[in-house]
Amino acid sequence: MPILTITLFLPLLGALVVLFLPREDADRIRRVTLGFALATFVASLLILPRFEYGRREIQLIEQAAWIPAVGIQYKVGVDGLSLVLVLLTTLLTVLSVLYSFREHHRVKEYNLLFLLLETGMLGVFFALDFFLFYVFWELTLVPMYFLIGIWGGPRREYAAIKFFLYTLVGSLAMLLGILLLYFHLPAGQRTFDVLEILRQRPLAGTGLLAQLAFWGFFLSFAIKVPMWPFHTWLPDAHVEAPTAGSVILAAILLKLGTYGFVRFSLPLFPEVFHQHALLVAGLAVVGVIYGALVAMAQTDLKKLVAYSSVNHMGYVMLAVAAAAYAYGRPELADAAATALNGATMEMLAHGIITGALFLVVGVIYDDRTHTRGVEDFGGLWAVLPKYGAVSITAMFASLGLPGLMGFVAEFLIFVGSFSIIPVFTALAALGVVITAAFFLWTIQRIFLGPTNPRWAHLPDLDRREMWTLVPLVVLMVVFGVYPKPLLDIINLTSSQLVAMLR
Amino acid sequence: MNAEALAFYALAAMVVVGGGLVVQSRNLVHAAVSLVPTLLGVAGLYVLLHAEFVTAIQLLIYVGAITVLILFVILLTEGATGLRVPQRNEQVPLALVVSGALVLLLWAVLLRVPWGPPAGTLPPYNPGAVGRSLLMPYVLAFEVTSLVILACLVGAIVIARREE
Amino acid sequence: MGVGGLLAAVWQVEIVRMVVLAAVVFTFLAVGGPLFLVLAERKISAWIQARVGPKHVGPHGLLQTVADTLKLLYKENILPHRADVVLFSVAPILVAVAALLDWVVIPFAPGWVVRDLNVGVLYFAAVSSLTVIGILAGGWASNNKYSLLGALRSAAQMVSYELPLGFSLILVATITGTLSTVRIVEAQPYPAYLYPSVVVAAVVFLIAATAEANRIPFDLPEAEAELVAGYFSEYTPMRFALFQLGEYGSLLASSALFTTLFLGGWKGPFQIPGVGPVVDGLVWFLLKTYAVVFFLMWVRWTYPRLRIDQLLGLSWKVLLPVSMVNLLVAGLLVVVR
Amino acid sequence: MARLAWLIPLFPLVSYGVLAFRGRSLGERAPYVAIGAMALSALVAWAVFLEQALGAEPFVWRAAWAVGGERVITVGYTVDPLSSITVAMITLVGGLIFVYSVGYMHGDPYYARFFAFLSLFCAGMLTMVLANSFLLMLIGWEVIGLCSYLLIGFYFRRRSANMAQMKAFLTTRVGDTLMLIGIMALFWQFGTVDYHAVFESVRKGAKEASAVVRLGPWEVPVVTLTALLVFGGPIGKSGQFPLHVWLPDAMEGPTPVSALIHAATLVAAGVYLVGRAYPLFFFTPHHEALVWVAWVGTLTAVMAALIAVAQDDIKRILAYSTISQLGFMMAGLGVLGYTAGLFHLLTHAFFKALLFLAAGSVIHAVHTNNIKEMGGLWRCMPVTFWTFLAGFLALAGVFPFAGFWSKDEILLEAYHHNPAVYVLLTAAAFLTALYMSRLVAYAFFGRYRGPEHPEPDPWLPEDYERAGLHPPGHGHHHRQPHESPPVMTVPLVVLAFFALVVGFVGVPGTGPDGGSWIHHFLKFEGFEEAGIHAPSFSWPLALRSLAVALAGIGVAWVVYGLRWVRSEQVRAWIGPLYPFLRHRMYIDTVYGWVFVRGGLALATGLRWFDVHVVDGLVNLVGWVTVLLSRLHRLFDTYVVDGLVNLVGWATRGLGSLLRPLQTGRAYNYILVAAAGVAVLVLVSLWRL
Amino acid sequence: MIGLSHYLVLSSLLFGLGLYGVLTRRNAVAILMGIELMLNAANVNFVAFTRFVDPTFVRGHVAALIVITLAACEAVVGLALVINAYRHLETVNVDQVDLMKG
Repeated sequence: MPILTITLFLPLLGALVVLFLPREDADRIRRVTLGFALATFVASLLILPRFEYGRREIQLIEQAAWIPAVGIQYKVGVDGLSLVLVLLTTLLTVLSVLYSFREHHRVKEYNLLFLLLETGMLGVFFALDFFLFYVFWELTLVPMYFLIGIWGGPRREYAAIKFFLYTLVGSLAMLLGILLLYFHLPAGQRTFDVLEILRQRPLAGTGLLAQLAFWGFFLSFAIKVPMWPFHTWLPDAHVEAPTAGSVILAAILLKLGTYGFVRFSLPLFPEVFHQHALLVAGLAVVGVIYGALVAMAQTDLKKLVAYSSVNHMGYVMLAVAAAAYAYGRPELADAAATALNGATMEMLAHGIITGALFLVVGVIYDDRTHTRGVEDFGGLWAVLPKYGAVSITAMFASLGLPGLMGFVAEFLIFVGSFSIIPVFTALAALGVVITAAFFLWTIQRIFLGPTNPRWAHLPDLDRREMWTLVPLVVLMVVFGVYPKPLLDIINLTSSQLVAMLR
Repeated sequence: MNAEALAFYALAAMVVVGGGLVVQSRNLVHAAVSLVPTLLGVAGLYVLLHAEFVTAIQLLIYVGAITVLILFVILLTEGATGLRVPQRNEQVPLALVVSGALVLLLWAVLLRVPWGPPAGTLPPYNPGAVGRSLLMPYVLAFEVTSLVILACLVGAIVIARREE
Repeated sequence: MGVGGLLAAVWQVEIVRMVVLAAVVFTFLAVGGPLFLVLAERKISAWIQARVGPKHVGPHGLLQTVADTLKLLYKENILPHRADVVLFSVAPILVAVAALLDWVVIPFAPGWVVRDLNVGVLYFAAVSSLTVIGILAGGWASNNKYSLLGALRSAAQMVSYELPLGFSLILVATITGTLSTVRIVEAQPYPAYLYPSVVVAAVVFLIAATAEANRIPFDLPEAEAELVAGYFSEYTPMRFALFQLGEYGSLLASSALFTTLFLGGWKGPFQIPGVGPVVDGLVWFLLKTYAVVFFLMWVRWTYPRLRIDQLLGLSWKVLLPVSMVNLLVAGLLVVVR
Repeated sequence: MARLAWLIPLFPLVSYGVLAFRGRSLGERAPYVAIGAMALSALVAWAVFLEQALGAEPFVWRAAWAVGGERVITVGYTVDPLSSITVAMITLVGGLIFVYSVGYMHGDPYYARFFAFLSLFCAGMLTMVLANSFLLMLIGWEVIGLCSYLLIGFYFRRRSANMAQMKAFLTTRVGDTLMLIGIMALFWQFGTVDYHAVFESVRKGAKEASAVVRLGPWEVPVVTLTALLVFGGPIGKSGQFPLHVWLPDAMEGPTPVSALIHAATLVAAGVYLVGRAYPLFFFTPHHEALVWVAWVGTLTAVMAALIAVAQDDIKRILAYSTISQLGFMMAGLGVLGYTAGLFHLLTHAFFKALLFLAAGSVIHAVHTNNIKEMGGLWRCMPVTFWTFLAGFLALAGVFPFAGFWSKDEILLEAYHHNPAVYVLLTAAAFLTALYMSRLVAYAFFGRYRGPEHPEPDPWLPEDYERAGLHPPGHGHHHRQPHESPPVMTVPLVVLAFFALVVGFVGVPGTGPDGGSWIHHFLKFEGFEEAGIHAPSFSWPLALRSLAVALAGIGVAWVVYGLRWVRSEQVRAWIGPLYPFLRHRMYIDTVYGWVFVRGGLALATGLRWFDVHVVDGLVNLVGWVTVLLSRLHRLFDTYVVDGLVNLVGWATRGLGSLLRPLQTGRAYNYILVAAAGVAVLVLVSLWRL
Repeated sequence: MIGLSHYLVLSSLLFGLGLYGVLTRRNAVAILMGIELMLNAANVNFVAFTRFVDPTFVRGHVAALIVITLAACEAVVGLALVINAYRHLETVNVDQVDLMKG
């Protein structure tokens, strides 16, 4: 039973079904979309029993010839890293679809794009063929562009175009990298198969070419992560994107970049990455500190959360850089593995937490107050106790309060990378303080203090909003308290990667 | 000068004179009617050339149908009454030169071309041969022609029909 | 093959023979026939209308037509004002000649045929179409709008009836496998199974022939009530006589052709004892032809006149499709048998 | 019994769960859930403590929590003398404070939420104490930090409370981060976060020469650096010198909170951690880390004592006194007085909680914190007065009370190991006695002055409606202050009793081998190995410290009680020192400017930088391309287009030349065609 | 004896006449007549060839027949056009029908 292919193409099927539903019947469209999103989620859950927890390499491989002449094939597989991210994707898509039940503007296209986006994202995580990977990578761009472009805020065109072009430029660089790899395979067995390329590592000794390919991949993933100098598209995209859109954008699309680094850059160009590991680590730390500080100075809540994403993704990149730097020194293998575990965990944690944060912002912005200025609120905790509790938990998880998921990830990253790049990690750790500062300041301005008379009569969370937020909070606490099951899966891949790096 | 030569020259004269009338005559009806002797002359030539079937068809279609049709159209489009307008346009001299040159050149070319030995006696004429060859080797031409006829038929009716 | 076959050897002899025969046929038939026919017409019509025809001139009025002709010759040839002289005079000649040329092909008796053209029947159709030009030229030349209208109508009528006529001829040709009239007569009587299509063809031929000859019920062109005398209303006696000659000539020729094609030409049901094959053939041929003529005249004086659109409609919408189908059926029958 | 130790933190956690979700509906009955849970965990705690006291073996339980490559990060709990006695203390004091809070917080709209956070705090504190892995300790550590943040800002309507709670959390957060880095360093060196594993490897490592890390000018051994980093946490949490600024402001929270958190437990966590991780500090090359600890402690003690003298707010004075006492404990630990420091920790918890609760009942009565607006309360609030007096005497270190024994132990250790510290600590003890008696003089003796502007009610009317209560009536505070209800006074009495009794544990001779029982119970194994044996109790030293305390009280009595010397004159003598002390040595303001405003300025600067420079770069690229395209357009229209137009114009010209050819008359064309044919025939003819 | 050349000369003469007619005539119908002449010239050639060059297969006759048929069609359509032109443009003179002037 090709469970992977089913999970991958179920949303697409859903999109097709939605296509045929009449436009006016908004409710039916929403229910069908939710149905398919749930089906995909269940399908992704079904992967778990089939997943052999002992094996480290990529498993459950399903493949079929696509364009044999050029060596392109439809090959999908999953391992610790991608399985976890897939589960995250399907879960968050279900929640976003559930959240966007209140969207009334062009409902059909909206849901259609969402399902398309989900297929794109799943495709990226499943793909084991560079060509397929690239196709899905680009596929995720288009729906997102429309989601921002059509349902976005006032400056949506600018943001959508900037987002699209920026990422596109990056992905072109990546394409260059892929082609370099492809053409360096011995003439006979030219293929886009990722496993094959990973095994042969065609650009191993080729100096300049390897550098070129590495920087090609780096540019594409760095823009996506986003790392420090390439991040300016994120705040605009988030501010203008509709709530559900920015949830997916923050929770999943940013992970494509980091996933790319871990899946492709690390194993493919270990020596080159090792050379530039310190530079990447530097950028990561700047990202952390810079993100936190700029977030502190924000007045728009969504931009604040966007910059917090830059901050968190900085941690992930720190861990990846550490793992890269540990190349060639076996004694640091465990530390590198811990760092990678931390990185993946942070991807998950950030996905869930920032997803919740954006939903939190959406809840007060979309229906209730239509303003995101942090100063405009005050004393909401008294007015909205349930909402207050949920968002404060999410914010505390985001600043890395132990007992919640954020801390686990950060702790692993710090512990792992400290042994490899102590100075950078120490600096990054200081970032935690600044993160705490701006989040607390936000909580204080929004929830505490005298109640702003304008919001005295806001309705608290309704059932639907509870259904979108509570699962995330529960996950934060559960994986915060006892992350072992999750870490076991992730550890498979990290140790596999680290072993490969030796 | 045997009878055949005599007949040929008579018919030739008839054709040429008729043609000249058709081309020259100021009165359109005259031109149309003088077309008849020309065609009859040509029919006669066919008889000399032992092509009875073609003669009959020439008579039936050319003389019987086309000339009648031309006459009809002349009468319908008061071509006949519009005699006041000079029938010839401004490029007469030029036309004369060109057609004259063409005739001379044709003569020169046709006469110089070695057409091969003239056939001896002719086998007894039999219209069936024409019919058979129309339907055997040249059936395609036959079918195409029938198609053209159909098209012209419909076309003419559509064009000429008076819109209600 | 008879006398014609022997003489065919020498080309020139052939022409001489043809000329002699032509002379005989023309003098006898071209003149005698119509004259007699005019009288017969007036006698029959009178008889139908229960009155006595012309009986003062000659025994029982037999010489009436001769008297008329002599009268016509004396009359002065009036030329309408600003009429087109050339055309005005040529037109009647054309019509008369066309009518006479029909007879070249008709076999009176075995061996008695002016020229056994192997495209005989087709030649007949071709020649009969010449008269149209004559009528048109005449109508136009007399510079009178009634005559012009009359000419146009008759031309239209004759043209549209040529088609059904042609088809019935083709039918006969397909059945007998040859166009030459002589061989057609020899091929008769047709095999029994073909009779239905032959009968239909015969009927169509008859209707088309009467229309060709502008006879009632198709004599609209010169319908007295409406268009005075049709295209020859302006014509004075001499040219009028030629037109009459043409008209009755073509009537006689059509009925002669009818007999050759359908009634078995010179073949009688029984051999007339005591006379040679030629005379026998001739007698039967004449009997049949005049029977047909009588039939046509009988039709003329009984049926009312058809309106012009009914007239043309009949041809295009009825006769043509019927004859086409008939031809198809006949073709099939021939092929199948 | 030790096996059930994990129940201790579980009960308060469960009560937090119940209160958090069902709090509102419980209404009045909410506190009983919390008190019940606390009682249960106290029961288990004391059972465990007694079992340990009777010499049970320490019990350790471990479980894998996370995995990194081959290394396993474990969590678990351990029951040994130190943890059991601390747990016992916490549950007891916590329980009493819970009871007290019922009275104090009565009628508060967020009644249930208050007890929920208190229970969560206790759960966190107990987890932190019982933890046997740095990680679990860190989790407990942060949870109590969170609770202190939530509780300080309990009156979230007040702006000052909001600022205080943020300040508290951030300052402790700085400390926590340093500790986190320390733990990271531990993991780097020893590959594990488990206490026993770490201490074993530290003990072994102490033998060889440890690696050295260059830190700018100094050569710092790694182990010391790690220890100091870990010590960063306690500095933040226990309010030691650089990071103490948050504690005085933490008084914004309700008094039971201050009592529980900012006296007994949370602040004690720092000292407890140093105690728990003592091998880490001890096995550094010639105990460098401990010297640092000692000096930080001493410095804090003296500084805090000085500032306390110049404060007027009763809770602020007590806060600074707590900082000072914590300084004492750190100093004690620093001067190899492992048992002394921890003993003082335990005793201090009791009498400081007592003092805070008493102060609470005073405030509850007079609705003001300013001691200058009180006075003469000893008559109308006898129980509060006598219990406060007991606490005061214990704190000052007067003979029979607990403070005397534990403070004396510290001074004894200091005297033996670090005379400079001894001198400073004695001065601090003198100052402690001074400001405490000043407080007692102002608050309880003299005339009742009554507050001009009473504390405004922290809650808005809407909060009351939302909680279904009617806002408290005004005007009841003009009457004479009256004694607090029994539910508040009973815990005071119990605590007073303990303040008296708990000291006897340290009396020499109570322990099995002549020394005090506490020395026998709380001893650090490492000392025997290193040949350090605790000095026996010396009476002359004890008497000297008693004299110092009495001197302090005497001086205060002279200045404030009998007013022989006006306090204004004293203020004149010390001149500029007074405002310096009054404004908390301007430390807060310095931090305010440097960190808060500095941080904000940096942030806004970076935001400007981000928007204009980085984004500017992107937009610049966009702008440049637009410019280029405009240039291109110009070039294109005039040059390229020019050419095209030229071509266009030419064709038109040529076209117009040939136009007449197109006469429209068909026959012209046929003529031309015919001429063409003629030419062709001519050609063919010519070629033939 | 009449040879092929006689016929060729005659037909080209007739063709020239027809061409001249087409080129000079102003009336559309006259032009049609000119075209008929030219076609007849062609037919004469065909039949002459059959007679003199290749009598066995009556190709010339077939060609002549087809040309005649097509001439008929062409005449029909031409005249239909003329009638239509006459009805719309009120004139049949070719030089006045110059809508397609450049």
